[in-house]
Amino acid sequence: MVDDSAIRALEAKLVELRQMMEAGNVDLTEELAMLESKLLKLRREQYARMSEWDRVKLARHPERPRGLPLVEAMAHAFYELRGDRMGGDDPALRGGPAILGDHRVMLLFHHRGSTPEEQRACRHGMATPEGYRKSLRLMEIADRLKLPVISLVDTPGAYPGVQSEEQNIAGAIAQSISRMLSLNVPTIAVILGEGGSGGAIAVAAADRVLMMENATYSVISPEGAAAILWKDPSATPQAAQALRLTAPQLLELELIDAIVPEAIGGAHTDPKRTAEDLRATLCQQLTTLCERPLDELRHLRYKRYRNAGSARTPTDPS
Amino acid sequence: MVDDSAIRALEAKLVELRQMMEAGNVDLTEELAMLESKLLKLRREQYARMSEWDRVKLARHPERPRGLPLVEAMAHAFYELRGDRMGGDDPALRGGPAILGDHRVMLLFHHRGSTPEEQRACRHGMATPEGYRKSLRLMEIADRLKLPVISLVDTPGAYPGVQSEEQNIAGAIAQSISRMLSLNVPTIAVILGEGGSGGAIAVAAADRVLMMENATYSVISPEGAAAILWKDPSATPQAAQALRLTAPQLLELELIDAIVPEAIGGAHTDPKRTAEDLRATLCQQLTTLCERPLDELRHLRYKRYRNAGSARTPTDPS
Amino acid sequence: MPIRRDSKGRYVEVELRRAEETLWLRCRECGELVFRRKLKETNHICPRCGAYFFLTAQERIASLVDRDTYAPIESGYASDDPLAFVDRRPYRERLDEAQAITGLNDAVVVGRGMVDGRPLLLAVMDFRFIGGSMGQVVGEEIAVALERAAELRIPFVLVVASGGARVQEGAVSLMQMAKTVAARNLLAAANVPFIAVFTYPSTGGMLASVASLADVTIAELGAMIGFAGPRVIEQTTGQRLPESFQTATFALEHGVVDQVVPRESLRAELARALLVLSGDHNG
Amino acid sequence: MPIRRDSKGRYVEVELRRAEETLWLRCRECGELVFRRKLKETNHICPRCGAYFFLTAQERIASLVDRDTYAPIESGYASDDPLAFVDRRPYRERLDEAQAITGLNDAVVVGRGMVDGRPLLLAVMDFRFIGGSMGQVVGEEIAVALERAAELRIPFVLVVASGGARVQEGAVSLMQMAKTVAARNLLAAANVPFIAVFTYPSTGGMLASVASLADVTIAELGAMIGFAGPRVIEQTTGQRLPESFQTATFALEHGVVDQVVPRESLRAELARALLVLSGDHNG
Ligand SMILES: [Zn+2]
Ligand SMILES: [Zn+2]
Repeated sequence: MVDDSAIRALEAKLVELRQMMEAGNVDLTEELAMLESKLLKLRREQYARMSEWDRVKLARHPERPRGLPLVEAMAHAFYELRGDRMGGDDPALRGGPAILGDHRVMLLFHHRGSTPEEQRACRHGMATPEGYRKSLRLMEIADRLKLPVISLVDTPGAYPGVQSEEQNIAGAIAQSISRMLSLNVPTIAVILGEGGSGGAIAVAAADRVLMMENATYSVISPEGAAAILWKDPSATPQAAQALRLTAPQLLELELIDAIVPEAIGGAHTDPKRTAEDLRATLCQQLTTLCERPLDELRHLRYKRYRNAGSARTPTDPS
Repeated sequence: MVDDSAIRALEAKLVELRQMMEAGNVDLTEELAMLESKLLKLRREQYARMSEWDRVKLARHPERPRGLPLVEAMAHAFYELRGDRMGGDDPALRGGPAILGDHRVMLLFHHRGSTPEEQRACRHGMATPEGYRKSLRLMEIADRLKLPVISLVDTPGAYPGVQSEEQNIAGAIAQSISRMLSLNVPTIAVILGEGGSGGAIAVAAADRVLMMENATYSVISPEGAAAILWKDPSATPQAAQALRLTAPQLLELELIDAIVPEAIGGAHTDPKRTAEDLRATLCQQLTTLCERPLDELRHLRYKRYRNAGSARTPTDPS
Repeated sequence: MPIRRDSKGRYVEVELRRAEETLWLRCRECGELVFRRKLKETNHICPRCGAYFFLTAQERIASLVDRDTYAPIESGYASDDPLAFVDRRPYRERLDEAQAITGLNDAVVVGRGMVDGRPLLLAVMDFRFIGGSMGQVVGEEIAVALERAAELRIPFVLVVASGGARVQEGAVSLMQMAKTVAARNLLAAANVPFIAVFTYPSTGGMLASVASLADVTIAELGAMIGFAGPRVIEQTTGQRLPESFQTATFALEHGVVDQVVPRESLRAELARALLVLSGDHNG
Repeated sequence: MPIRRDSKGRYVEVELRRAEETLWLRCRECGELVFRRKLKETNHICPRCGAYFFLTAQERIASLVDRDTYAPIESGYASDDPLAFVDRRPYRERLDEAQAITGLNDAVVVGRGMVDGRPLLLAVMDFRFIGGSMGQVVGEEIAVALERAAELRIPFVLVVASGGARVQEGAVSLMQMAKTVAARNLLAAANVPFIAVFTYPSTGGMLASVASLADVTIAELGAMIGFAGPRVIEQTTGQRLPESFQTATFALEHGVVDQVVPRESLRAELARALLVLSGDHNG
């Protein structure tokens, strides 16, 4: 993370002054207000100075609001559906119908787990073919029951394992993208933490793609890019920069639609507000999307992905 | 099989007389013609006297035309598609696009294998979830490419195994029935040999259901029924009779549409004719079905299965 | 069939019994004699050992549906005995006996009701009626219920307690798989939710047709869920079956059901699912 | 990447080479120096040891399509370098070099042609161009080809030779997965057949998008077919990989491809598939 010794020192000072005041000796109201404003300024500055690699670390922050706890904080009701109906259930990619404000929706979300055992079971949010086939099943239900689909993307990528290959993970991802694009309901994807490669786009080919302010979205991890292109693990921060994987950069590239602001310091500093803000944003987007005729929605969706990241100028092939 | 000692004796006599005539000693043309006509009569009589259990044995006859060899004899071109795209391929349930006369179709068929090794690999025609998920994939392609679906049903039933249960064979069968009923193309099923229970209906819920003259179609095998209901394996022929599993009986029950005649003695006595007759019958049915508007076809299909085997008279529940 | 068990949720087989006539029931698990009226209060769970008693369709309905909201839908059909089937006994006799014992026309009861104030179309099977097997009447009743749910646009809930197809109706019973699936496709096309509840047992042709096509599947703890009978599998394959084979937990692990719940939570679980699914009637 | 092998069908890596300038090529498998023109006759199979030489897109097209029937469709797009990406070298330089070596604007060549008298829309990848990776131009060209095939209602054939996504285009390359899948959905909605041919290698983002959605998939013997690289899998999981891992045979056994054929049979195989699939132009 960014060097925050100055901030930490100021925070300690604040605690000290508050204790003095509570002890009743002196009125330090003015001094406290000044210090607090100073602290906020420092935080803002530091936050603005964050490198791409700092963002990656924030996106991966162990306390970042995500997965099931975020869903439970955000939804009024959530009924989890499990299993691909073909042999397994993946705890790393979850979902089910839910109520969000006034909207009934189908939620899909990656889950990384809190305890070490849970994290192992969820493979830190790397989903398997079972996960993507479950999400396919849930999309099918959403289409049938006219539930808009909302996906919360937070994965280092699809799980690379022998069994994943045996069960055709590539095909499962392709089917998931295809079905999401053909849904007869509005769709919203939120890149919540890490949006890692095929494992992310599998559930992110939506009508609206939002990104949390400190989320990242990339075709490869900075570590992977450093290893492959730089042949040097120490080039990871440099790779993070080159990949243009932050929300502002992706907005500039017109690959996402909007950024959901986080609390100063990152979403984990205020999980409650994160859940509330995200719910409010989603409900607002849903209201807008649900007003659109379905034909128009599907037409715009096709155009969006047909044109996404296109080369702008035809040049003569040499 | 039926007692055919009289027939065998007559056959031997015929061979003898032919040899004599070929040796050039005498003209036996008249005698030969009489004997041949007598033999035919005997065969007809015996064929007509067959019990239900005899039919079961004919349906299971090791030389009965079926599976890949029948398809190759019947189709002008056949391109086999393999795999469920999820982890496996089942050699017991196969299929692919084919050309049948003037019609392009999607074929689905059970395959039992000829050699002992192949029979083991095909589990004697008992398909697994992988097989039914492949057939689902092929139906999807058929729907997309507007190929009528023709299934040749010949299975003792779906494979009962631990892995079948782990991979949700019940769900795979249910999905297969459901997709077949919702297809936007005409569908024909032919009960070719054994039509065994859920494993058969999975690919037999068609617009037209034909049965080979000596095929059987039942919810349980006679052996199974004898074991469960009679608690006595020797009751098997009796169970075969009680189950009303022959083509004429099922036609009478209005569960099938037509019977495809076989050569006297059974389809295996003339495999070439079997293939030709079946192709001709299918092409004729296809021509009729393809003339119908799709809406009408789907409406009739719903009505057909909605009313299949219904109780005829409402009675007061006591 | 041998009952394999989840660690909790043990079903005990009880004798076929007439719905209203026995005052006391003996728990086959612990031997306790339990007063029938008492069982209603405990969700038909043995107060001494916690074993699950089999529920009649009516008992199941009463345990799930809001008081005084249930209205039966009666088709009035009874089996034709389409094959005039006779094994060691005529099927006709078995039907008469089952009808006499259960007071039902066949193995399923269909009606409307509310759960937590949300309306639903309900089809509940009764295992006492020839093992809850699916013949022409079960197929017909479930199809009627699905069509009614599609028409009224209210969720359909199927409570499964079925050994599979009605063997005595031969290929006629096989057709019920296609019939119920056709009716379910109609419901799906009408965008109406479908919830299946799997109890002991949920097997064979019932599982391989309409029951597996529910949007949401909830297993009661102790349910048996599978296509083929354990004995058939052992005989055909020579495989030894895993300890938890075809239990509710096994089904959950293999992606076949969404939730496994103890009997006492089933009603609340259903209410939770209906809350998020039944939009039109959302409070 | 290490080449895992089917028992037959060994690919040999050859140096990046300009399409028309080398007269002799050395087989890395057996050391034989082979006259280029000779290779054309042998389907680019080493006449001495049977190893498969990598094919350029043009060579692949020539090996599949009826003589004089091929007409290129040129989009004229070249990569924008949307991220202005620089690792140890600027991406711009890599692009210029690849364009100079291959004479192509990017890693795919699109055109119309006939196979055995049946028309098809063809997109063939060229592994020499930055490992056949999919960036904005590959995505665009494949989408154009799919749209054209949908419009003309003639079958689409994609010959894959791709290491995956174009890393240097970051999330832009990721979007190509959605783009090509969207265009494939359009083709599917137009009821037009789609055949994919997997060669060495068919991996990563290309496999996890449009390529996996073909109606028919044919693997060339010796192909490598998989999502994640073997090294990544070993490092992430610590698993030892099976000997046949990600080979064409492995893909066949796991239900991922319909057929595996040696290179010399590929054209006939394609003709066989087109015969049954392309009804409108059926002889
Ligand atoms: Zn007890
Ligand atoms: Zn060589």
